[in-house]
Amino acid sequence: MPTRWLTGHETAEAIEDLVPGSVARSTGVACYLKPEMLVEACHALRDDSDGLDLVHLTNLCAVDYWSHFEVVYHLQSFYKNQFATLKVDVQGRDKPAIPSVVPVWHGAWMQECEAYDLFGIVFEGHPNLHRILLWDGYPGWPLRKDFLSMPGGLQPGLNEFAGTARREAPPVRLVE
Amino acid sequence: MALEGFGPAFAFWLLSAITLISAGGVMMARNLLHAVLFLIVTFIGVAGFFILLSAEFIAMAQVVIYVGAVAVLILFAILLTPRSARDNSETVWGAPAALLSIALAAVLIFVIHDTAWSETNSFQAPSVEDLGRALLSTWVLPFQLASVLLTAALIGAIMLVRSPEEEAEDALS
Amino acid sequence: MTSAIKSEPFILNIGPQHPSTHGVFRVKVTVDGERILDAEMVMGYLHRSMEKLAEERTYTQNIPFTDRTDYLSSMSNNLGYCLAVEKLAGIDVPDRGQAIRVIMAELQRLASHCMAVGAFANDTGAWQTPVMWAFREREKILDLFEMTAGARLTCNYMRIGGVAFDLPKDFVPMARDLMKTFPAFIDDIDGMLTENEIFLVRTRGVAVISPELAVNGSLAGPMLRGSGIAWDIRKADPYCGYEKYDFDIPIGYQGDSFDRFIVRLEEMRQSVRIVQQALDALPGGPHSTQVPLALRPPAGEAYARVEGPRGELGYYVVSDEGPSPYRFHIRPPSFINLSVLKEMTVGGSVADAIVALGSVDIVVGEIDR
Amino acid sequence: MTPGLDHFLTVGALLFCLGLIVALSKRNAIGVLMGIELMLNAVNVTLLAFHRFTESANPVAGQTFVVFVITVAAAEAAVALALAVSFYRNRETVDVDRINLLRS
Amino acid sequence: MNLPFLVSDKWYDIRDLGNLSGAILDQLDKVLPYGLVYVIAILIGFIASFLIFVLPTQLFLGVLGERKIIGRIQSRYGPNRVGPFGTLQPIADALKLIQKEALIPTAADRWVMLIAPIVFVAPAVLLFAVLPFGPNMVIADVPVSLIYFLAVSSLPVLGAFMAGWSANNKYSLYGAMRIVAMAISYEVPLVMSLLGVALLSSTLSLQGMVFWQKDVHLWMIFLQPIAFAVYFICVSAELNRTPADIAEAESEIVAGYLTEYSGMQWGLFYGMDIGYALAAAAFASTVFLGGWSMWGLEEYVPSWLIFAVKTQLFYLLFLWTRGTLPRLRIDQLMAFAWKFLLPLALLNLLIVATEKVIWTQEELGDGIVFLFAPINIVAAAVLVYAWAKVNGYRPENTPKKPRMVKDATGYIPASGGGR
Repeated sequence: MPTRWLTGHETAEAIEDLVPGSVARSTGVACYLKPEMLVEACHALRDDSDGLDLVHLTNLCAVDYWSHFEVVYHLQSFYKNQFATLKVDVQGRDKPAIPSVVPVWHGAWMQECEAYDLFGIVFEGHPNLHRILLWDGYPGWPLRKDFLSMPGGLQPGLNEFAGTARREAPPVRLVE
Repeated sequence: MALEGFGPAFAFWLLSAITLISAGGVMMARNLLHAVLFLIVTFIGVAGFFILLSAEFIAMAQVVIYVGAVAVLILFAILLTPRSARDNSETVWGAPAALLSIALAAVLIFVIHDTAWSETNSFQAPSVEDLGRALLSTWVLPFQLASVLLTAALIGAIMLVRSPEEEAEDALS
Repeated sequence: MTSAIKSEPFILNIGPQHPSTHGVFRVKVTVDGERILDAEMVMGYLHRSMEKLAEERTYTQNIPFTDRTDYLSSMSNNLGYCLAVEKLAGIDVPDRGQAIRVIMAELQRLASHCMAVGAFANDTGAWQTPVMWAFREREKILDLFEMTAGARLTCNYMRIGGVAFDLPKDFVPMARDLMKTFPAFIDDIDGMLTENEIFLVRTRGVAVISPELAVNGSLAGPMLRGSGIAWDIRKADPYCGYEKYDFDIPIGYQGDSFDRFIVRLEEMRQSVRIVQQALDALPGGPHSTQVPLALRPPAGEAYARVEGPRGELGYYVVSDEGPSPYRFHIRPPSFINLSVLKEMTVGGSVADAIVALGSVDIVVGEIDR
Repeated sequence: MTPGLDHFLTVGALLFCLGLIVALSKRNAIGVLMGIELMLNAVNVTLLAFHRFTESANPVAGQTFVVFVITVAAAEAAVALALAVSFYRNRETVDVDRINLLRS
Repeated sequence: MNLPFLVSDKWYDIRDLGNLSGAILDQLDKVLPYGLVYVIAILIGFIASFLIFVLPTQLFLGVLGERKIIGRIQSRYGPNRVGPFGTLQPIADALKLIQKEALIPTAADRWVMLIAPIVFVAPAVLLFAVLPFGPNMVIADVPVSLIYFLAVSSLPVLGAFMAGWSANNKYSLYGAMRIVAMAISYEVPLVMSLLGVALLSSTLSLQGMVFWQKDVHLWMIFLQPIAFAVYFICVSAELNRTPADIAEAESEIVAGYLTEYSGMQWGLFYGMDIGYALAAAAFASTVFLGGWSMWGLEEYVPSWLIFAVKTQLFYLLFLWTRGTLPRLRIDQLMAFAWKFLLPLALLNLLIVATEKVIWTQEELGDGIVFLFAPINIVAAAVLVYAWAKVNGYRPENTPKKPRMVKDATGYIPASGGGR
């Protein structure tokens, strides 16, 4: 029996039953949750073994839609063999923030770090949110759509990075 | 009967130099680990003296016990205390101790050279077998006592270094 | 650890250059004597920002990137990405293409598990012998890959809509021969390691992951199955016609390193079974459907996953009807499996930490991407 | 110069005095222990020198005595080092001047 | 039966090179001043043992054998480029190592780090001084050579410790700590196992033990299999060979006390590791395998050849374990030494003492050892198995195969697995 991929509406219905008022909207693909109710809804979803039983946070990633960010949660049930997609809209480009789901799923620990590292989305309540792949002090958030060059049009090198501008001199100078 | 021949004499002076210089090293070394290394050289020099005095078995026992066990134990103890505790400096008692020791050395050397020791001329080196027989016949009581002492020391050492967690574990079970 | 001796806690860097980190990966452990008090992972030394690069290239051009994430199982990576794009664009794959994909994915699992088993034995201290034996067998599989795709490691063989080339003439008999001899190798390793008391005491009860933690920590693959959770994407959500093949899911007992090891060994046996079945039932016909070079899938998103050698290998692709993906995200199993490393290592000794790290079977190219 | 009893005894005495300085003056408990070990070694040298060079009714007695001294030294080293380690664990120091639990 | 060129106690008798050197020394003694001949004798002894034993075995059988044989175990060829069948590979390696810079880190304790290889190497040469190569071929026939061997073989631990501590590297320090701990722990069962051997043969001299085994026509390994096993395990642990190579565990603490060494300093450690293994193998073949005697074969074959072959065969055991076994953890090794090997060695001592008492009190002939041997072998097997059971050896409780399920249905609790 293959996995049943739940539509957003099905998921939204189930979540509304568990935590009323937590769903923002739902589409055919995903169910959009309200950020402030996210942790509560996830807790309920995880512990609801008779309902959807979404115990396993399979995947967590963020998408930049220019106007806003979306954080996507792919959830899996083992006993019921169903798969659901949750989404949360994150507004603001300066300091986007949503609550962290690490208290619910330990597996979100590294993935939230990665999303923070590459998108700059702050997951509030994360025990150790740090830049996991890039180094501390890296300028900018590379996976954002407006990251075309390093801030300030920096040039290649360890402190600099390839920008849109063409380089004049070769990056490595030969020692004579 | 003194030790005749060039070989023993050479060995004696060489061993004396090694032993005393390295013992001085134990005194002078600022780093505790260097002091231990000097101490090991001293032990080996003393073992050399034992061979010179025709006590091969004791010499080997000296190397096995002192170098192989005691020195290694000291090293272990040093490694268990952190870097800050590895300083080998003197307390304020350094100068008085040195004076006292020099005085004692003077007295001892005077006594040694002033006394007419009744030296034997017919020395027969006892074999290991003789030593074993003596330990298990004449000296059997001290031998047993020594073994009891060793056991007691072992148990005492284990009890001393037990950590509070371990004691708690034992109390639970 | 029974070591009762307390000393100053200090920080030990395992990595970035260390024989047992399998690449440039670093674990900062705070140790007290030999006991680990805290472990912190430092990664990113191999970060190439593939997810950003993929946004600039066409869908087909992205396939080589997937080779280079998990460079020990490029076929599985190719497959996962192609499935995601096919799901997005609604492309069907002909039967022969699907069968070839299954054969390749399972051969890749064998090759990758060879490496995993050998490297794990290496970490326990069976220095070089199991790993050399495993490499010997892995070479034979890589020969098959070379014959088919022209490359041994980064095969770049799968295409959207099928596979790049049909199988060469000699492939089927050679693969059959290999599958006849392969179980003997698995039995060799089995006899050498699982019957070895030293190996048992080193791995049994070490780095135990409880089933609750395994589920909550988003683990996947052998890590999840070692904890006794029967979960395999090939069974639960069959792709490429896996429902047609007869195979079992091996699961462990208590989730220690030894369970993960025997699960991997048994998975190799099951993979041999699948390859044999697929070779026997290899259908004719085209190996691929025609897909426009500049593929523009309809706007939307797709998440497709395959059971890679290290676990659930997911690809999340978002399209905006452009020629290149709007967002391309990889769910890297060995990255997410590492999230329980701290729970596995803290309280154990340094030697146990190495065994724990070996039992995760990480590939740094996939962790850092 | 052929070494005789005097020479061995002198070496033993010097070794003993060096050990005495170390044992009396060192700040570190382990250093003090090393001084004691040096003194015990000096005693052993002296004992064996007497054993080798002087008349004795029991010719094995000298060596036997050295065996006992070595045994006691080993036991003493084990206990002393255990004390030092245990003390360090409780008081974070092995400085003999600060080992003053009975004072104050 | 005496062949004309095999006449005992003549200088040209190649079965015993001691005769030759004895003849030379006798001639030299007539012309040289008193005492110098002893120095020359010692030099000849060292040079001879180095030339006929240490050098060829060390270079060609040790290094090459180690690499070739382990290569075959690992299903690869091993060195095969330099010289015929790669036989010159050790020389090439040595040349390469000599060329390399011997780095000393700035934060290291420079002098200790420089001295450490010497402290490590010197005892290895001393070890060979008491090993009997033939009836007259022993450099220093010390009456307590057994204890001499134990004493000298406890010295290299200090060299390794100095190496590990002076480099000021955390991995090195780990290696030093581990090697010190191991040396203390494993010395005890090692000595206990050899005590039984000394007790039965009533001698502390290695040469005496060989003669004893020659006289009773039975090797010690058959009389005391437990002692042999304990010796082998303890010596593996002391020499840092697998399964106890925790002091230089490559996968854990990089290279342990050797981490910061390079060039020929490292080469000395590496080469002398093999040297100690060879010395231990030579010691084992002397004490347990009859040394240079071979049930009368030594009349026709040079005794030193028999000894060398036995040593190499024993050395193969080290290679074999190294090629196949994983590594134990340090606490497991400690527990093994104290809880398993030491009681076994003590039990062995008890058995041997009982037999010795019976033997001497009842005034039985040498033939009685042929009765003791089967008894001891059976007792060894029973004791080892029983003691393992007492210590919790339950192989049947560990399932070696995973559970197999058909469907992906989530968590399945392990019921009745017995774990």
